[in-house]
Amino acid sequence: MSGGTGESRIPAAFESEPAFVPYLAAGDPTFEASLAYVEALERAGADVIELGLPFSEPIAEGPTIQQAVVRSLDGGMTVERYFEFVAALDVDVPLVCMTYYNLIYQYGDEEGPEPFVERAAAEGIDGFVVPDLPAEEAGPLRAACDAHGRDLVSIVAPTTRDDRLQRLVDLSSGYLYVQARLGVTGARASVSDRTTESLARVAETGTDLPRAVGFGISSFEQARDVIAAGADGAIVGSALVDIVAEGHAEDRPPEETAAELEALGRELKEGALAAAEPEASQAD
Amino acid sequence: MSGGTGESRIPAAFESEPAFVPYLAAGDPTFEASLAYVEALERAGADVIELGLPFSEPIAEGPTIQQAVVRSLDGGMTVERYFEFVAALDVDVPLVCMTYYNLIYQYGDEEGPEPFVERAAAEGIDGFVVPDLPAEEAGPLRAACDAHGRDLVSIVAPTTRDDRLQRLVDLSSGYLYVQARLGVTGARASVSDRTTESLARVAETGTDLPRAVGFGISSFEQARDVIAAGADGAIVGSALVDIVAEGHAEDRPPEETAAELEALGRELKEGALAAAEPEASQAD
Amino acid sequence: GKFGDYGGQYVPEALMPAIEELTDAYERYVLGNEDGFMDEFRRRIRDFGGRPTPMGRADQLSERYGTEVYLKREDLLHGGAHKLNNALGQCLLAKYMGKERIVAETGAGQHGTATAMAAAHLDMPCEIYMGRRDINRQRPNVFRMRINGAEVTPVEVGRGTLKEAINETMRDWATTVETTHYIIGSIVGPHPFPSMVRDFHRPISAETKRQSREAFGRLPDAVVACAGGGSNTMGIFSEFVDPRDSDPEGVDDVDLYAVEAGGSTLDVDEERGVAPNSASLSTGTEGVLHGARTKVLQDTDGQIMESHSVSSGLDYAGVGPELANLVEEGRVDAVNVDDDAALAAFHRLSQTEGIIPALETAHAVAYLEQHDDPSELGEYVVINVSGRGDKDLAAAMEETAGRDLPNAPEMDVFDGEGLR
Amino acid sequence: GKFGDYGGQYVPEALMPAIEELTDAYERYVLGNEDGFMDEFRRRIRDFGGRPTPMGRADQLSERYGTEVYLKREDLLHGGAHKLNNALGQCLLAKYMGKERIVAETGAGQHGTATAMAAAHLDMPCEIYMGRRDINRQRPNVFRMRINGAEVTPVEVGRGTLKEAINETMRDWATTVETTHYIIGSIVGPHPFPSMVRDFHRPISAETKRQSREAFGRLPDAVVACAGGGSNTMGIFSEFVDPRDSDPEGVDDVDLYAVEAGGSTLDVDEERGVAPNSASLSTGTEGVLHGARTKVLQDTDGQIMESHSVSSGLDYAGVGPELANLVEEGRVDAVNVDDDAALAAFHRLSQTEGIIPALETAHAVAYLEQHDDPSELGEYVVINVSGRGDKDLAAAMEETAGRDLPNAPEMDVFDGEGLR
Repeated sequence: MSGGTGESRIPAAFESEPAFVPYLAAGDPTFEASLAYVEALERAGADVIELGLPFSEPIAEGPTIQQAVVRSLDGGMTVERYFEFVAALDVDVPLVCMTYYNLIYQYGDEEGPEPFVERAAAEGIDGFVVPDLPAEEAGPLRAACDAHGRDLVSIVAPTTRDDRLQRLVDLSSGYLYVQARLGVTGARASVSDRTTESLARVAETGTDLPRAVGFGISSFEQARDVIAAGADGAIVGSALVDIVAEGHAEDRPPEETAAELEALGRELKEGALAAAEPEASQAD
Repeated sequence: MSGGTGESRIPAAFESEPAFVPYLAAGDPTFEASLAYVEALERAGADVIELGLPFSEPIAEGPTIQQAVVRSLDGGMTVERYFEFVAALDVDVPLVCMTYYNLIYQYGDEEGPEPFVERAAAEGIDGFVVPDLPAEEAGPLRAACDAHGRDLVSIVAPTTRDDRLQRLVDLSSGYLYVQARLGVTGARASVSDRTTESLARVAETGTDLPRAVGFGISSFEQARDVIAAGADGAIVGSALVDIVAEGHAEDRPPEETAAELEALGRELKEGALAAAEPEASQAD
Repeated sequence: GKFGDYGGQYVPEALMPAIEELTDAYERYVLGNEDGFMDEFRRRIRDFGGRPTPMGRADQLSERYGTEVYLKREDLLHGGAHKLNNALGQCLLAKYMGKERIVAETGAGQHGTATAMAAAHLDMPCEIYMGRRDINRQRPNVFRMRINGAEVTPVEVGRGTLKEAINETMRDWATTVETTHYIIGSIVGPHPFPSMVRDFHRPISAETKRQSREAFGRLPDAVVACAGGGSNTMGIFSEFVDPRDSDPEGVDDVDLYAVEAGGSTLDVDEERGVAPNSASLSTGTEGVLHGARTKVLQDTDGQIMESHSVSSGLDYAGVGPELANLVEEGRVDAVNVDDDAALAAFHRLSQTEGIIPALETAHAVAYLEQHDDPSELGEYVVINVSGRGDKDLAAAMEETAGRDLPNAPEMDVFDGEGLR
Repeated sequence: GKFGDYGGQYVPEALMPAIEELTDAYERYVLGNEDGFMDEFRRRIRDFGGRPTPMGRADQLSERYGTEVYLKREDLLHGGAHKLNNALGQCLLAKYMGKERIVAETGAGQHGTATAMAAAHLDMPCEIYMGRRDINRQRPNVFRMRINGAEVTPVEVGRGTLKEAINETMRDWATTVETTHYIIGSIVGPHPFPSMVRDFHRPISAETKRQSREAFGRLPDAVVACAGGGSNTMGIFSEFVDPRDSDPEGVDDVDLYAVEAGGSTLDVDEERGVAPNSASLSTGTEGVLHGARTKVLQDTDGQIMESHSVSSGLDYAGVGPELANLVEEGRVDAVNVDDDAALAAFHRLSQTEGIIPALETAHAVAYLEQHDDPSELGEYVVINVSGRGDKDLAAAMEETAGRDLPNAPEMDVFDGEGLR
């Protein structure tokens, strides 16, 4: 594990080319297999990895990720084990901890999020996405991130009006997580018009934060299309978790599942890159 | 059948000696068997026979007689069949029709009890006992009985206060049915103090109507005791119906059941007579 | 004790002294408010029972029928039906009379549960007779009675239904009459029961008058109530036929509709002695049943017929003598709706007004749908919602499943199991 | 939106605009009575819901405890519990906001049935999410919702209980938020829900004040209510902690007791992450759950524990943030009684007062029995009878059968069959 307590490495990850940002729940379905899966995604070309710390009440997740959370918790995942997991990971890309606020809030002896951020930073976490923490409640976590040189990634929803959008832009660092459509996480067939509209609205704020689009991306074409629509990265969760779930259900060897993850990861990364090539985006 | 439209033969039945007044439900369990049972009771020494005309809602009956009513109705008993039954009976003692008021009230084309009484008189019925017809509602039936020379027997209950008692005495003819205790029909082990008290209260009215005691009499001793207490007759229902019910349940030949009825009837009649012999009543 | 030719006291002599005593108590305590009896009754039916019950406009039914439909909400009375008015009143009266014990019969269990509640509230021992078959069919109501501390005595004879339970309760009363009061559950039985039960339900009517004047400034044009024995019916009709409150003006102009259970058909199977309906006002004949002369479903001999209704609370071969007389006098219109119409109305009221009615009540609601032109009933129509339908859920869904009702909800949400 | 350190809005960004819109609507319509919203709410909760509910003296409990015990009868509200206050209020608010559809989650089904009733009454399409396991355990409530015309959507994931249903409803709302209102069923969730739900239940408290003055000339010395999420609790407490009516005098002298479900024990199985109770006020720690910071049953990591109570309506790992704050401030006493005590109280109230309470309510009743000297609570004690127990009959009898309760009724009246 190459992280540490320096500055977040996230901004650099979006500089050179369209980013592929995969999500997996840490420890799904076991500690060891999950390490192999995350490492496979780095090999596939991941630029940033969102690493879920499972919470018992995942109110913003669809059934796919909810089941991943259950598998991970059933496999013995705890906050301490999560940090051990991060420490044990052999990847070089930036890591974003995706979890719910209560786990951050409860950690350590002091009140508030600072102890969690400090520990996470020490283990190599570069930033945080917290789905149940809107701008209204994010002050303490933002302060802790600042104190430890970490990024706080906010989610921009299709329903986010302009006044809220500006507030989120002001609050965030690292990148903006642009929610492709209403609903919860989960793979879908096509990319909605609202994605294009959301990206345009973010652009109008004048922010230079990278925008990564998530919710429903599962294929080369979708990854290509969101980049073509103006995104700087494609976030993919449920489509990858589906592979983990299937491997678990079918009792496949972890290396087989890892290979599948790597293959889909490559396809998605190529989709993201394809949009950057002028011919590909014109042909669409 | 030796009845007819002359005067009621009931008063004469109590003149010579303590009377034995058995009850059976007509048609229980079949028309033919029931004829034989009634006739067996006459052979046993019955002085008056109370012949039940089954009604679907026998609110004053205990379970024993209620079941007899069900058997008789299931066997096809109707008001018309009842009259045929009375006509077919080969007995010489007076017959009292015991039934509920609705059957009396509904009979014939005209309103009121008169058509029923007329027909019953024609077939040989001497009187009526109607458990759901208190003095308050008995006017029309009393008038019809008068018109056709029939008796209306009233029930005197342990709860009947003196003012009501006088009214019942005034209303009744043939005999008074003195209810031995509170409750409904059904065989019991002993004769209550209230029987003695009721008989005394009836005596105080100065009436010369015979008093027959019913409710719970089932043995020689009980028949003897009620007569000794001042009654002019002992009414026995459930103890006899029990024999019919048992014969039916055990599928015995009717003649066997008839013989049992006759045997118990003789015992009861002897009990009634025993009280009249000075030694027996002193010995008690 | 008579209503025209109807009513009377056709009971065994042994009970007559108790009936006389009760008549005396009714006159002194209920009619005369002796010892403040009625004051206490009014206080307890308010604080314990929840009177007054509201009356509210049925927005969607009003639109559907082109007339202003109001619902008088007896379903909100404690226990879930109007029954408590009477059970509490009689239980309190028994206490004033010095009785030590309560008995009652119950069929579907509604009167039994109301009686058990009232007896617990007033700390009176209570025994409820119930047919074995009914006990096994109406388990939740048996639970309720037992939980309220009542004895529930199974009646094993016969078919094990209401009729046998009535006989058994009569037997108990005939034995224990000196210390025990028998709470009859409807406006049936010998005098004074029909009058007394009506009077305990009279607040329904008095409130309806007052609430009508508050809601739309005058009395309604029509009042519609279901009729089995008829206690909710006379409860809401009484102040319109025999006003005792301070403002009797205009009561004669209010049309009154008693909606009977038409069952599957109004025809009678004389051969089997079965009436596949409970429409004794519409199709019955004069007879004597359970202590009173009234309209009765009976064969030509006078044997009482088995009645039928999808609603167990209407499934009775007789009807209150006062109601029989009011129909004969033309003051009340006896109408009826069949099982299908009642079930459809059960679903309609549930879906459009958010009130799941008792199947009894559904008959009253169905009458508007059955009417060719409900607006002819007048500008303001009040329906008596006599009880709630929680007790009928399983029965209603089972009955619904076997019929082709356009508004029946699907129950496919369940996981391949039966309806219960 | 905060109650001391508690409360807040911990929800996904996608929902925040809807939350802001709802906050605005709450302030305008509920607090400001814009367009006569509150007038219509008051009219409908009166005519449709049955407000005011009565408050009556519990004669036998008063004697037992040597203090005057009064019962506030929310069990008489339409639907059988206080729940309708909130369901009707929010459904009406959704209508004023121009929403076209209602969603709600339900565990035992009480909030779902109240919501289905309110939605039918106001002609709003309604979808209720309910865990598969709960659906199969709570069939009568599923019937009621379907009969009222609501869609009931089984949630198949996880244990198939309330927690999964909440997640699924959140998902629906996150997808349909522009046209749909999510009716949360207690004083939990993000602002403005805790304040808004409390305000729709506020009539309980206002009536209790008025009825106390009518019944005994002053405010009570103590008010006792059960607390799960806490909606009936804050409903009856609100006018004593934050009086808005015209007569606030003396409210500070009224002691307030929130009775939590002690379950089988207050100890927590940290290893298994299970709390065999639902006493989050008594034993929980500060945390963030379902949109608000409050007292939560959680392990040291912050994972939410499985809670337990014999009463499914109290079986929740959190509690309303306002109540958490009032306990912290010392204004409300958090106490608790265990499953056994609650079941004994269920039978006691049924037998002595003729009121079968919900198992939730039984906890409030049990507190007096658990108290060393109930007369120390003061001269006048009001218990909030938050709901009726009809929904709990089978559960209560099953739970009773496995325990040694001195006042449990025998159920030998049944004919050799099981309890259901």
